[in-house]
Amino acid sequence: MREIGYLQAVREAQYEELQRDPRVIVIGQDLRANVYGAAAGLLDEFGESRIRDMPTSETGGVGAATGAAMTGLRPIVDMTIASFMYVAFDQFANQVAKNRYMSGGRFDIPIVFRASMFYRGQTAAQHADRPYPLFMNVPGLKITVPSTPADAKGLLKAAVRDPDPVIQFEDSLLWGAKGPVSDDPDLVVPLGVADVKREGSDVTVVAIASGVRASLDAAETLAAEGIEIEVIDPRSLVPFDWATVLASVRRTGRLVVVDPATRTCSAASEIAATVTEEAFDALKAPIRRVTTPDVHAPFSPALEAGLYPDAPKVVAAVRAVLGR
Amino acid sequence: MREIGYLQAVREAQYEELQRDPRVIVIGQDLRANVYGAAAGLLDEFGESRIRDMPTSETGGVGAATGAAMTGLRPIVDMTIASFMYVAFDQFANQVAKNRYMSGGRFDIPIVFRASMFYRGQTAAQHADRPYPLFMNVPGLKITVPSTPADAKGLLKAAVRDPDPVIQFEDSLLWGAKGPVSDDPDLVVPLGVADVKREGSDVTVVAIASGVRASLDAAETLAAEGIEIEVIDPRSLVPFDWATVLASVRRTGRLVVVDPATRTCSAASEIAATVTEEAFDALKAPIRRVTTPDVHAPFSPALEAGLYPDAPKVVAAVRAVLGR
Amino acid sequence: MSTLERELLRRMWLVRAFDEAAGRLSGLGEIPGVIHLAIGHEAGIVGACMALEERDYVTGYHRGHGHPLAKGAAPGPLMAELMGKETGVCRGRGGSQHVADPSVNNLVGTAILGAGLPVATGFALSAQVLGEDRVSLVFFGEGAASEGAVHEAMNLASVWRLPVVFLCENNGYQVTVSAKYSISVEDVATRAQGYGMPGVVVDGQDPLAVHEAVTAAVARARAGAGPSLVEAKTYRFHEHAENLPIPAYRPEEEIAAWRARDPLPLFVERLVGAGELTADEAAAIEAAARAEIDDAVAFARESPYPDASEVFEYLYANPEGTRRA
Amino acid sequence: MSTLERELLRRMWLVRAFDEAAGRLSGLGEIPGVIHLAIGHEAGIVGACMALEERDYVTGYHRGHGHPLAKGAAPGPLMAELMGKETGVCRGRGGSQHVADPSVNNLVGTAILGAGLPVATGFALSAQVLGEDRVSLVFFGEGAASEGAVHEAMNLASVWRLPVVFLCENNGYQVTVSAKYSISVEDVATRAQGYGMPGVVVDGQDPLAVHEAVTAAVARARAGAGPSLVEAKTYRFHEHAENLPIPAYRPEEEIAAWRARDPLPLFVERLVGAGELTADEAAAIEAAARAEIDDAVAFARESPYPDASEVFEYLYANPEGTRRA
Ligand SMILES: Cc1ncc(C[n+]2csc(CCOP(=O)(O)OP(=O)(O)O)c2C)c(N)n1
Ligand SMILES: Cc1ncc(C[n+]2csc(CCOP(=O)(O)OP(=O)(O)O)c2C)c(N)n1
Ligand SMILES: [Mg+2]
Ligand SMILES: [Mg+2]
Repeated sequence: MREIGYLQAVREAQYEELQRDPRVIVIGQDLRANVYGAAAGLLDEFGESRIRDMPTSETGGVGAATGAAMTGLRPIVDMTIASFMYVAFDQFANQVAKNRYMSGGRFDIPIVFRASMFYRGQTAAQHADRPYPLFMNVPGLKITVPSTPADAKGLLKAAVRDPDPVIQFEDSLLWGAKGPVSDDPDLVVPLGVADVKREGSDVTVVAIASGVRASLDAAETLAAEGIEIEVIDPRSLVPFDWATVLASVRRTGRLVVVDPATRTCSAASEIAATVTEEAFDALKAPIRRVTTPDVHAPFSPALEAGLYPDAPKVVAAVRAVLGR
Repeated sequence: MREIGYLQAVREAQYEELQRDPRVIVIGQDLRANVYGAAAGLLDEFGESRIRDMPTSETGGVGAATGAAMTGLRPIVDMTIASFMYVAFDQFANQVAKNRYMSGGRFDIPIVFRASMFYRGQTAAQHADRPYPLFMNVPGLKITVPSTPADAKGLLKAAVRDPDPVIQFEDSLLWGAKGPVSDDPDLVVPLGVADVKREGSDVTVVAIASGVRASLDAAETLAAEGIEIEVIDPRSLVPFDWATVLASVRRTGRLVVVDPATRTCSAASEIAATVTEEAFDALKAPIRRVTTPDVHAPFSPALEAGLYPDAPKVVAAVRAVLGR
Repeated sequence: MSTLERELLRRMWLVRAFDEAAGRLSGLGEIPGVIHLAIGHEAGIVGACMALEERDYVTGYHRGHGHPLAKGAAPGPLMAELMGKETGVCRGRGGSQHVADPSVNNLVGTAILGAGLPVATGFALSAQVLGEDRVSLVFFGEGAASEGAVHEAMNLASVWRLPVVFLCENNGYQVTVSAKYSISVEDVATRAQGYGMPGVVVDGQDPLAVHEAVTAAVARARAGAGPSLVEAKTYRFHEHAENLPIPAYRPEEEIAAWRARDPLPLFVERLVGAGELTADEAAAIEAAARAEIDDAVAFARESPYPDASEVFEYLYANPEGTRRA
Repeated sequence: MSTLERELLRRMWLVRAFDEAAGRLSGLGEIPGVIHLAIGHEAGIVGACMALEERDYVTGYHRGHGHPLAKGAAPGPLMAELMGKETGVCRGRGGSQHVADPSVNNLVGTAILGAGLPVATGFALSAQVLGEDRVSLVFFGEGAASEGAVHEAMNLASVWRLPVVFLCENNGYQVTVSAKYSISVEDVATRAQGYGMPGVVVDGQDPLAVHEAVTAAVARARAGAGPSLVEAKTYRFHEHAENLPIPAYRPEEEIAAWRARDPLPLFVERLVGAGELTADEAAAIEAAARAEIDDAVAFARESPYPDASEVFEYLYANPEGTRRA
C-alpha cells in the first residue's frame, strides 16, 4: 500500500467525505492558504460556500457549526491548535455536548472538530496543551486520538459519518512519519475499537497518541531483554474499547498507561481506575502511569525536552511493574 | 460553638477578609441584592469600589480580576453557578493558570473564585455541572470543595490569603445544614489537609463535597451491621493530602471513593489511580468509585432523583469491597 | 380587524395566559426548578415571531416559554415539558430553562446568556449553504448583550451575510442589575454599526411596531443582504424568576409607569378605539386563549413522567460503546 | 529636533533592529519555536508607548517584541528570553509568544487572540481601586478584534470607567485572511461607539500621529473619563511568522505601496526635510540602536539555559502539597 503522511491522510479524509456528501462543509482558519496543512486544494474543488475561513471567533464558529449540524449540514471544524478550544469551551460543554440531550433527542448533531496538539516544539504554554481529558469529563462528546496516518484518515471518516459530535485530537509529534493508507473511499476505522499495535504477553501497555510511538520504541528495547509488551492503542477515548484492554490485562496481569496529557484526572487515570475496578484480581503489580507531570509546557528547550512520555520512561515503567 | 449555615459562613469569611485587608475586593453578580446569599451587607460596609456587580461578561470579569490580582489586589470573584465558568474557560486555563509560570514567577496571582454546584434541583443540564475535574487537569490552579460551614469559611479565608489562584466549589446540597463555625477571624483551614470526618478500620471512604454527607449517613447504616468505615474529606483537591488517604488505605486495605462529578476522568478516577499506584500491596479488594454516571443532569425529577451518589449507593459499594 | 392583528392579539394572550398558569403551578410546586416569566414582554415576542414564515427558525433564551408559543407551538407539550413529563417538547429532559419546540423550528433553548446566538447563526448558515429560503431569528436580553458570544455571532453573521435577525428584549435589568451598570450605551442597537448592519430601536410594548421592524429585517435577510439587529424596549412585570425572594431594586414609579403600558390592554384599547374590534370580541379572544391554556395544563398534569431507566437516552444518537453507568 | 522626536526615532530603530536580529537568529535555529515580527508596525508601537509614563502598564500580543522595547525595556533580557535562557525576562519560561518585561510594567504577554484585553483591563481596575494614577494600554490586532474577549473587556472598561487605552494594530490580515473576511466594517474604531467611548483611526506609519492620538486617550483615562480605542492602520512587511512557508495571498501592488511607506525612512525623511535632523545624525541614531541590539544578542548568546530540574518552579508561588511529578 502507498505510504502518505499524517496531515495528507487527514486531507484525504476531508476530500473524500466532501466529495461523498454535499452536506459536509469545512470551517477553519487559513484554509485557502492551507497554513495548517490538511486543506490543500479543497477551496478550489468545493468552493467558498463549503470551505470557509472564519474570523478568529472560536465561540461564534463552534456555535454556528453546531447550529448548522442541527439543521442538515455535517461540518468539519478545524480548531487548529487544541489550546484555542478553551476560548469556545462553553459551546463545547454547554451546547455541543448538551443540546441533543436537553431536547430529548429531537435532532442529531453530526459535527467533527479537529484540533492539533502542538507540543515539544517550543510553542510554550498557550499552544502546547493536550486537553482531551477535560473533554472526556463532559458527557455527550466522542473523542479520537489517531496515532498513525491510516487511523487519522479512517477515524476522521468515521467521525464525519457519525451522528454525534466527535473531536479528533491530532498529535503534531506524529505529523512527520509516513505510513500505509488505503485509498478506498469507503474504508473507515470505527470508533470504539482499539488496535493492538504489537502483541506481547508480559505487560499490557495502553498508549495514547504519541505515546504509541514511544511504546513501540520501548518494545524494541525491552524485547532485547526478553520482555514482550503488548501495545494497545485505544484510538478513541470515548467510546473506549474496554473489552480489549481488560482482556489483555487479564492475560498479562500488568499494566502501564502512556499518556502525553498532564497527569491529574488524565485518560491514564481513568484507564488505571477502571482496570483496577474491573480486573483487580488479575493484577500482579501496581498499574503505572507514564504521563506529563502537572506543569505547563515551558518555552525553553532546556526545560521542555524531558517533560513528556518517551521510550526510556516507558521502558522504566515496564521494568518497574515487572519488579526489575 | 454557635451554629451557622454554609452560605452564612462564606459571607463571614468574605466579610472578615474584606475587613482585614483593604486589597481584598469582591466581584460578582447581584451582590447589592445578595441574590446568591453570601453578600449580605457587604456593599453598604465596603462600598462600590470594592464590591462590584459585573456585566454578564465572565471572560471579561475573570480576566480583569486576574489582572487586578497581578497588580496588587486580592479579588474574590463570585462565578455564581459553576456551569458558567465554561464561558470564561480560556481565561482560567490559559491566563489564570499560566500567567505566573509563563512570566518566570515575576508576580503572584492571589485570586479566589467561588462557584456553586447547583444540582438535584431540576435546574437541568446547563446549571447543574460539577466541573472540578476539568480544572484539576489544568496545572496552576488550586481547588477546594468544602463540605461543612466551618470548612467553607476556613478554606475560603485560606484561599484569600494564598498567593495562588484558588477555585472554591460550593455544593448547593450542603447549603441547608447548619454547623459549628468559629468566629475567630484568624482561624483558617489550610489547603492540602484532609479531615477525617469519621474514623473506622474496615474500609476507607474518600468523599467529596455532598459525598461526605452521603458517606456519613452510610456509615450509620453500616455501623449497625458492624462495619466501620473511615470517612476522609480531602477538602482540597489541589493540593491533595495523599499522605492521609494512603495511610488510611494501608490500614483498611479497602477503598471507596464518593464523588458527585461525572465518572470519566473524575477526581474519583485520580484517587483510585494514585492509590493503586502507591498502595497496591495494601489493597485487599478492587477500589470502587461511587460517582454520577456520564450523563447530563436531566430536568425531570423522575430522571434526576436517582442520579447522584447517595447513602444507599455508598453502602452498596462498601459491602461490595468487603465481598458481602 | 385584520387577520394579522387578531392573530397578534390571540398569541399575546396565549403567551400571557401560559406564563400566568406556569407561575401558579410553580407556586404550587407542580412545576419544579426555576422558571422565568415573560409577562410584560408579549408584544415583542409575538410581534417578532409573526414576521416569520413557518419554515423560519426561532431561538429563545431562559425567559423562553413565549418564543415557541409565538411561533405557533401547541401549549400542551410545552406545559408538559415544564412539569418534566415524557410528553413534553423535550421529553422532560430540558424543562423551562431549555424549552424549545422543534415542530415549529424552535430547536433548542439555552440558559447560558448569549450562547444561543452563535447556534442560531448556524441555522442561518445551513440555510445559506443548502440554498434554503429560511431566516433565523434569535432573542436575547440586554444583560446577555455583554457576553462575548453575542459579539462573535453578530460579526460572523455580518461577514458571511447570513439571514439572521438578532432581537434584543431590553427590559432594563439583568436580574437586579440595571442596564446602566451592565452596558455602557443607552441602546444595544447602537452596536449594530460596529458590524455594518442595521440596528433599530422599537417600542417593545407595541406588537405592530415590532412586527414592522422585524418584517423589514426578515426581508433584508431573505434578500441575501445579511443580518439586522432589532431592539425592543420592554419591561418584565414579575420578578426575575418565580419564587425568588429579592429585596426591591426597581423604583416604584418605574414599575407603575411600565405597568400602565401593559401590552395587552394597550393593544386591546388601541384596536377597540380604532373601531377594529369590539370589547366583546376582545374578551372572547382572551377567553379562548385562557381555555386553551387550561387544556394544556390538564394535558400536562395527566401526562406520565419519563421512566428513570431511560436517563441515558438521547445523550448520543449512536451510543454504541459509550458508558451507561 | 525635540527630545520626543529623537526618542521616537531611537526606539523605532531599536524595535526594527531587534526584530531583524530575531529574524536572523530564528533562521539560524538559535531562536527556537515560532516568532512573529513587527517590522512595519514600529511607528504605532513606539508612538503609543511614548505617550505613557513609566508607571503605566503596557500589554502586547503575539507580535510582541516591540511593546516592551517601546516602553523602555533593555533588549538583552528580551533577546535572552527568545533564546530560552535563564537570564530572559521570563527566565526562559515564556519565549517570544509570551514575552513581557515586568521591569517596565509590561507584565505578561498572551498568544491567545484577544485574551490580553480583559487582563489589561484588570491592571486599570487595580489602579482605580488603589487610587493609583496609572493607565493601562493594551495592543491587539484587527484579527483579534473578532474575539468575544475584546467585546467584554471594552464594555467592562466603559461601564467601570477604567483608565484603559485599547490600541488596535490593524495590518489588514489575520495570518492570510484579509480583514475583509474577518470583520464586517472598514474600521475597528467604529465599534467604540457601541461602548460609548471615543474611537479614532490614525496613520500607523506616522509615530507623531499615533503619539498625539494616544496622548489624548491617556489624558482622558487619567482624568477618570474612562477608556478609548485608537486604531493604527499599518502593515507587516514580513510573513505572519518567520520560517512559515505560505503561498502568496497579498497583492504585489499592495505590498509595494506599503513598503513605500516604511515608517523608518518616512520619519527620517520628514525630520531631515524639516531641518530637524541631519542625515548624519539619523544614521548615528540607527547605528547606536543596532549596536545596542548586537550587544543584546551577545548577552543572550552567552547566557545559560535554565536548569531542567527547575521545570516546576514558578507554577505556584506556594507549591506546598502540589504534585511535582
Ligand atoms: C453565562 C451566564 N451567566 C450568568 C447567568 C445567570 N443569569 C441568568 S438570567 C440572568 C440575567 C439576564 O439578563 P438579561 O439577558 O437582560 O435577560 P432577562 O432575564 O432580563 O430577560 C443571569 C445573570 C447565566 N444564565 N448565564
Ligand atoms: C484564540 C486564538 N485563535 C487563533 C490563534 C492563531 N493565530 C495566531 S496569530 C493569528 C492572526 C492574528 O491576526 P491579528 O490579530 O490581526 O494580529 P497580526 O498577527 O496580524 O498582528 C491567529 C489566527 C490564536 N493565537 N489564538
Ligand atoms: Mg434584561
Ligand atoms: Mg492583523
